[in-house]
Amino acid sequence: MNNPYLPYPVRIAEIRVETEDKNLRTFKFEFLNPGDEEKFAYLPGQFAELSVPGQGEIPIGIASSPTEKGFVLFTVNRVGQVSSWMHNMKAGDVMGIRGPLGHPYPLEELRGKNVVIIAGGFAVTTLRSTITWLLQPENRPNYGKITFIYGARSPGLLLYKEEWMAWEKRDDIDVFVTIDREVPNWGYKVGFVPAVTKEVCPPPENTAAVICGPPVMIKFTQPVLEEAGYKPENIIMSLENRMKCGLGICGRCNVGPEYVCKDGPVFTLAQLNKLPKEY
Amino acid sequence: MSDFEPKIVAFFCNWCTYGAADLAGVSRLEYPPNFRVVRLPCTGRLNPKFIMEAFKRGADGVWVSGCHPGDCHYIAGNYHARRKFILLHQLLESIGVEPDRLRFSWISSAEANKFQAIARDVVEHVKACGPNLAFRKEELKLGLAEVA
Amino acid sequence: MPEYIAKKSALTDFFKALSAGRRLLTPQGAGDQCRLAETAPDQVKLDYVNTHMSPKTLFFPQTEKLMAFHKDASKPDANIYSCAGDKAVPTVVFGLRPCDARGLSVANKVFQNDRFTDPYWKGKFDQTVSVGLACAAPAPQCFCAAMGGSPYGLTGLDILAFRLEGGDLGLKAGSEAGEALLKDLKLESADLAAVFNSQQAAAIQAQGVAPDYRPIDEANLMALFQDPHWLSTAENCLNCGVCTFFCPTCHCFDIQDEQDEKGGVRMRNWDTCMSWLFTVHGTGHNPRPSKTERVRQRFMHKLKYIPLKQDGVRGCTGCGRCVAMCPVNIDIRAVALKMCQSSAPSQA
Amino acid sequence: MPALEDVAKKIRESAKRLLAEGRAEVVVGYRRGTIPLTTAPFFARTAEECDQLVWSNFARINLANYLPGRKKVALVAKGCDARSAVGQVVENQIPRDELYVIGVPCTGMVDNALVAAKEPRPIREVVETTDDSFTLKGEGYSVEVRKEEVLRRNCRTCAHRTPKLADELAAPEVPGATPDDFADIKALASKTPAERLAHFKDLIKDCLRCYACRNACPLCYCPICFVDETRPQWLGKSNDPMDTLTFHLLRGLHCSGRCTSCGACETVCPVNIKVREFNRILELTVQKEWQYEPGLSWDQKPPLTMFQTDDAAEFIK
Repeated sequence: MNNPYLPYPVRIAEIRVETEDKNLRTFKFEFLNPGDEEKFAYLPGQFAELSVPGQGEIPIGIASSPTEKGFVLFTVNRVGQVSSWMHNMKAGDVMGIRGPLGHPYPLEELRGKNVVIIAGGFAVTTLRSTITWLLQPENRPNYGKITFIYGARSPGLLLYKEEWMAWEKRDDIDVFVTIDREVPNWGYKVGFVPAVTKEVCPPPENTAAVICGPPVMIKFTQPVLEEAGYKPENIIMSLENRMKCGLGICGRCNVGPEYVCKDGPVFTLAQLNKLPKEY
Repeated sequence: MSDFEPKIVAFFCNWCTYGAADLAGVSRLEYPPNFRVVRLPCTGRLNPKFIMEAFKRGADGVWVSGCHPGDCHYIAGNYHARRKFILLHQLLESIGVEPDRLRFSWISSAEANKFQAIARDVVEHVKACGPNLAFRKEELKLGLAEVA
Repeated sequence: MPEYIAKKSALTDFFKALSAGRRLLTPQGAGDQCRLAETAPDQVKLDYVNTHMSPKTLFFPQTEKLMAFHKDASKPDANIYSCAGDKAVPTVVFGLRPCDARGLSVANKVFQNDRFTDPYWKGKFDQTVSVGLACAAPAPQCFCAAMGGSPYGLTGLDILAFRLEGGDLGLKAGSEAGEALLKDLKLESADLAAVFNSQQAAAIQAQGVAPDYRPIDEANLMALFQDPHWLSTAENCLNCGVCTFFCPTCHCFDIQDEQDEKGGVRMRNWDTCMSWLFTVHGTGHNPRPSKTERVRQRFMHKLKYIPLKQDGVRGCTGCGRCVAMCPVNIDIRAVALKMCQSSAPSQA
Repeated sequence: MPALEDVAKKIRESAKRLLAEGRAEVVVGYRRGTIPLTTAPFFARTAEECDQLVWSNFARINLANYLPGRKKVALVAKGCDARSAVGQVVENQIPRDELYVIGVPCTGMVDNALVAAKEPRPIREVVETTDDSFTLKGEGYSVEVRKEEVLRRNCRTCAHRTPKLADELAAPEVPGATPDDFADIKALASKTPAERLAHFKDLIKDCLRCYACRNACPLCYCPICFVDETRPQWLGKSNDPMDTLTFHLLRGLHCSGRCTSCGACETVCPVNIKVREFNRILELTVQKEWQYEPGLSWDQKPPLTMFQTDDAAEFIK
């Protein structure tokens, strides 16, 4: 019987320090067993449990896109026991990943629409996956205008610099990267994400917004979008809660009757408006 | 049990016993190597859960040593510690931990000879108790056939 | 389907046949020592109230190993988890109370949900034949009928036994597997429908007038959630979690790794929504920071969230354990009534 | 033998008066339970709510547990509970002037396990009018039980049944019982260490680690209990006997010199573990070493917050 608790063994192929405070590292994993990569078939927005033997598991959004073959990427913030342990691991070490878990962003339903993607801080991980996926030649024609708004406190806290700099050069995506306060030699925007959103977000007609960020950013960006005329059905968010099983069984991540792990983590604002704010 | 070499976790105050161990070493006073030393700023820092953790993870003995009463670097740390030790000592003895598994001593940084003597004594007594099989966590049952 | 009779004089033979090729578990011991234990066919008791703990322990023990790894670096699979769960043993459990059987069927839909199947639960669940014993006389804390069940209910059971005058056991199938098994046992068949129905009616009546909790089913989720009564409902709660540990439908668990020099195991242990630690984020943010939210979570889960997810079936089966065990007498019946009032249209 | 209803009347009168005078904003007392043999902690904030306050032979929970952090609170307290409340004032969990103690001299509370042992038939109703006996009723039976036969262990040896430091008493003073002689604890010395360890492991073998004992204890008010600490995590969460034993030992140590033997921990234990065994070992030591009993004065310092330069500890060489 398929055991959804059992992680696929993976080898750390590469570790990249993402931020200047060194609290975020991106882990590139390669599957040890042939066939596991195919079994781990995922879509942008899904997450996985990263498993360190003897230490435990942590639920982390998948940062790579399924169109990137041969590896999967996860960006891990140093917070607790497992993530701190992972920050001391090296390329070549063996651990496990379990998933994919949760539902992806509803990219199928967004076909034909404009998409505005709003990210704050290190919550950009699954949005990196989304943009990478959208920009694939086989996918890009299926979508309208794509706008990417990404903010962090300072330049050193922005993830995936190479990627977003490359996206910026393209003409099939509008990229707006912002930091909270002006610093010398900063060639991009300055200001909080809600303010930048107000300034650059496209009209709501035939457009959906995907937001991922810290609670305070979401709290102030959501009204901006609603004022701009976005309907709650077209505002898509990804929630986080403490999780263990990831399978909708162990009981802790529920928001009302919905389990963030199994029924989420992706919800529309319309769905969330009907649920308790227990996240 | 003659070849049984106990594992003993030693909690030493930085200002006295830890120095005494150092001095004993420098003075080439031989003492048994069965200790894993945890250096504390003061025995007052010793939370009983540290001792429990040592036993839980399979230590055969625990040795706590600090400054003589009145000599605390922090004036009263070891006086407070002493009251804790009185209770802990009584509690563990009452619930059935062999008294020889848990040792307390006062050794100043000058007392290298006392350190050597007590270190030998602690090991001897823990050896006499034999391995700690009862006051520790159960061994994990992996259930993997290939692991002996 | 006809019913069957196991004669008083041949009960031992019945239990012997029932447990052929399986271990037989039945309630043994009295009062708070009453628990499911392996039983010889001639030692089955019929005069107990109910087991102290709920029978979820059968499929979901308090601590359960999920997988293990070794640290022998000379082997290629060092530090890689592999499945090491205990093998499920073919079992027949006799003497489940209908409330508990119904509870197991609720939990079963969580462990085998719309997306995932828990192999540890399923392994044991599938290997077990569930035989219930109907409750002719309810205990003081019983309220299964009020929660939509019956002391003679068949939900979650392969077979339900009920006592007949003179000491014989009436047997009624609750599932196809149960029906097949009863046929195999070559018992005398009989039409006991009338006896069954009158016994059931008397047993339900003995529980007293059942309050009507349907307003909760009809109420708006957020109206129930936001009602101010939760503050006073939770005020005396100790947040101990006894209710959750004893509940037949509570299924929450924690996953923990432990290791030593040779290897490590990943296990799951019962957890409780009453615990502060249950929901706290790595950042320190806690979506359910005080006991008020945690108490609300438990009752909303039982009486609103589970019904929403399981076609109206409540997560409380009226076994009464939490009522009997709560140190501060938080009575789910009283809480349910408060929820009914909070959902009244005048206040919604 | 004061009638329970008379005591309840006094409690209600006091509660109403304190609320009316503004001396208290909430009165923490007991109400009737929804099932036999129980009461429930109850928080009265209006005169109307005060009418639900009762006194009973089943008022076991120590309500001082609800004090930390509260303001303007009146507490219905037995001897042991009042001592816990005093301890909380001493330990700065509640300022003295925010607390008003309605003391109830107590002749002990009932151990339901002993009742169940005496009367295994289902009990549908309990009738209690006085504090020395009560009547159990069930299907076709009615039996009277004398309370002293089913008292909790801690109540049988309670020397401080009258809450002497209460602001007022709701019933006449009662004499204390003969104090605990700790005979069983002292007798442990005649057993071998292996026998003692086996005894204590057996004692806690059914422990579910629900921590009801901790949560019911008025001494356990740490914002984060050591069992919930995660970095490092001091206790495994499985049912390993050593983890369970560690919990009970450390809980005992944390309560040493502060425990008033209110018995709340044993009362709430869902599997009837005599968890006070660990506390009693330490209680005996505290009494022997430092002649200290907690909760008997407003300005007494707990023994573990102080020391004597000549504290005797022969075992430290």
